[in-house]
Amino acid sequence: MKIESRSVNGVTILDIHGKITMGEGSRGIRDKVRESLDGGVKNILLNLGDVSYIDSAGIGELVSSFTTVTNQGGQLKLLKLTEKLEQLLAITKLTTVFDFFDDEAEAVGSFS
Amino acid sequence: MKIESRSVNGVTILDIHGKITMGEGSRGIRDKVRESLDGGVKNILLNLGDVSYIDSAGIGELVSSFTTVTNQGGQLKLLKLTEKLEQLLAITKLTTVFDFFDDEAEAVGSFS
Amino acid sequence: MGDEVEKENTGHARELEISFGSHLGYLDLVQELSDKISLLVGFDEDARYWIGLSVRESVTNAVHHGNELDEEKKVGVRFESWPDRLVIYVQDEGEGFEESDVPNALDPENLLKPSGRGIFYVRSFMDEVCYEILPEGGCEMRMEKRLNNQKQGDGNEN
Amino acid sequence: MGDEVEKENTGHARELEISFGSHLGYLDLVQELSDKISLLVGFDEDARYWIGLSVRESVTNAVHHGNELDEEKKVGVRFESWPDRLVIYVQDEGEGFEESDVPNALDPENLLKPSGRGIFYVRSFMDEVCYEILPEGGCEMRMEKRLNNQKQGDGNEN
Ligand SMILES: Nc1ncnc2c1ncn2[C@@H]1O[C@H](COP(=O)(O)OP(=O)(O)O)[C@@H](O)[C@H]1O
Ligand SMILES: Nc1ncnc2c1ncn2[C@@H]1O[C@H](COP(=O)(O)OP(=O)(O)O)[C@@H](O)[C@H]1O
Repeated sequence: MKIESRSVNGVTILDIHGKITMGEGSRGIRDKVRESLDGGVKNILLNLGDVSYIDSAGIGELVSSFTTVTNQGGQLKLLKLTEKLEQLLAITKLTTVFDFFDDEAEAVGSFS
Repeated sequence: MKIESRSVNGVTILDIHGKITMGEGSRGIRDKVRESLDGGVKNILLNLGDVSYIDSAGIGELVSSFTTVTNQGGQLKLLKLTEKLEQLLAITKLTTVFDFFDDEAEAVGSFS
Repeated sequence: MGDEVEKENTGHARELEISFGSHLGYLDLVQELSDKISLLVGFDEDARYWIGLSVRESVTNAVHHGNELDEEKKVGVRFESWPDRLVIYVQDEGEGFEESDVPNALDPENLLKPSGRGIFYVRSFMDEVCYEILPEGGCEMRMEKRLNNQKQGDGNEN
Repeated sequence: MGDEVEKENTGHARELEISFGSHLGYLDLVQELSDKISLLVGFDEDARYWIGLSVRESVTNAVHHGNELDEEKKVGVRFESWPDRLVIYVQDEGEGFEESDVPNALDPENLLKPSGRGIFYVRSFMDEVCYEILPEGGCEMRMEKRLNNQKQGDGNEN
């Protein structure tokens, strides 16, 4: 897994590449999110368009990033879910928890 | 494995695609060669440029095709060896047995 | 020469077994093996994906919870290919667990937990799942996926 | 979370074992497994190719000559990954054979034989090869490839 960070209109976008799995060191996302929060960022968008694989540990990582950000009064949203990832979120009722988007501009604009 | 047959200047070219291995039914070449001989063809060129993998059974198949054709007074030559295939032929001294070419026109022209 | 590579419809299973020291570095390998075998059985791409994920989750649990990442302890995975289904056993050397102790991943109080979804996914994607504590020690999970019933993880299983 | 997937240099082996009913349809699978494991050990592409071929030849022999394509009989392949080498064992349930009975593939009278090159290739590409008839029955081949000695099948080994 590789994470790149960029900023668009006050929203920090984390572009995540590769696998988010137990074996791949999924903690990276949580760490990067915390780093952004520490830097004063409140609005975070995880771009998952280039995620090649995710397992339940990876899903858990998204959830724990979400709660971390929410607890700090920020917002975490998701961009570009693959079909499989959306299915994994749906069957564990997480599509009701996460805001997610296909279009980056729309996602960025959605932050209040 | 898939074999296509075509004729160029009195030489029958067998274009071999895929794997020539124990598991893949390597006998196909021998059968196709015999078919050509039965049809009166004497000069056969095996185009191996699209062979993705070969094992010792496949090498054996090339050898037995060679002896079959030679015993019938014909000639069998090889076209477009991959680097690995050439190494396999070399270490079993079969590069001294087979005529082989990289260029099709040159190969076709070489038949007497 | 063995020109026949197709699986005969003889009505008995073809078996393949793999075992390795408890290390997460083997997960990709086992998942790829699962992909290859489910292809041989005849599952479509979607089914292969979910079977592979189920194997991955189960092996992760065996390595992680069962053997507690102790490389001296082995994980075994057995694939039984039948003409109409694939049965997969995942075995570890741990003490096992009570399935009834596993919290329901869909309960509101669990929805935002960072873990606890693995078995739930396996149950969603496979047709049958059960666990057994082995008399000789260790824990074995059995999961089955039927060929004519390639359900697409609709989450109605829990 | 297990963030460390690299093989530690602990000086002991990591083991992976696979076994299956004698069927040539598993050859690709075992060869791919070999590729993955030799990549983990650190072999370059060429070495991986020749190790894979050696595994393929050995498993073909185990299935074909050892178990005579009897699907009830198992072939076992064990990969022992060391920091500096890969050791592979291929086991069958056959009666074994005397290596000294195997004709030399390079003898002029064998040059045009349609078979008899498998073991020769294995010996060319691996650093050490030996066969053993097991006391409990069956035949086991052991082959070893060292990491710092990725020889490119130059045919000087026989
Ligand atoms: N092979 C196993 N051995 C022992 N306990 C297990 C095993 N597999 C699962 N468990 C138990 O079941 C729980 C739920 O597993 P799972 O749904 O995969 O979620 P997670 O692994 O994220 O906790 C685990 O936390 C563990 O307590
Ligand atoms: N696992 C085995 N069990 C019994 N005999 C074997 C085994 N492997 C090889 N042999 C014997 O050694 C011979 C040479 O094998 P090999 O060099 O691979 O060539 P081929 O398989 O083409 O005959 C075989 O013909 C067989 O008699």
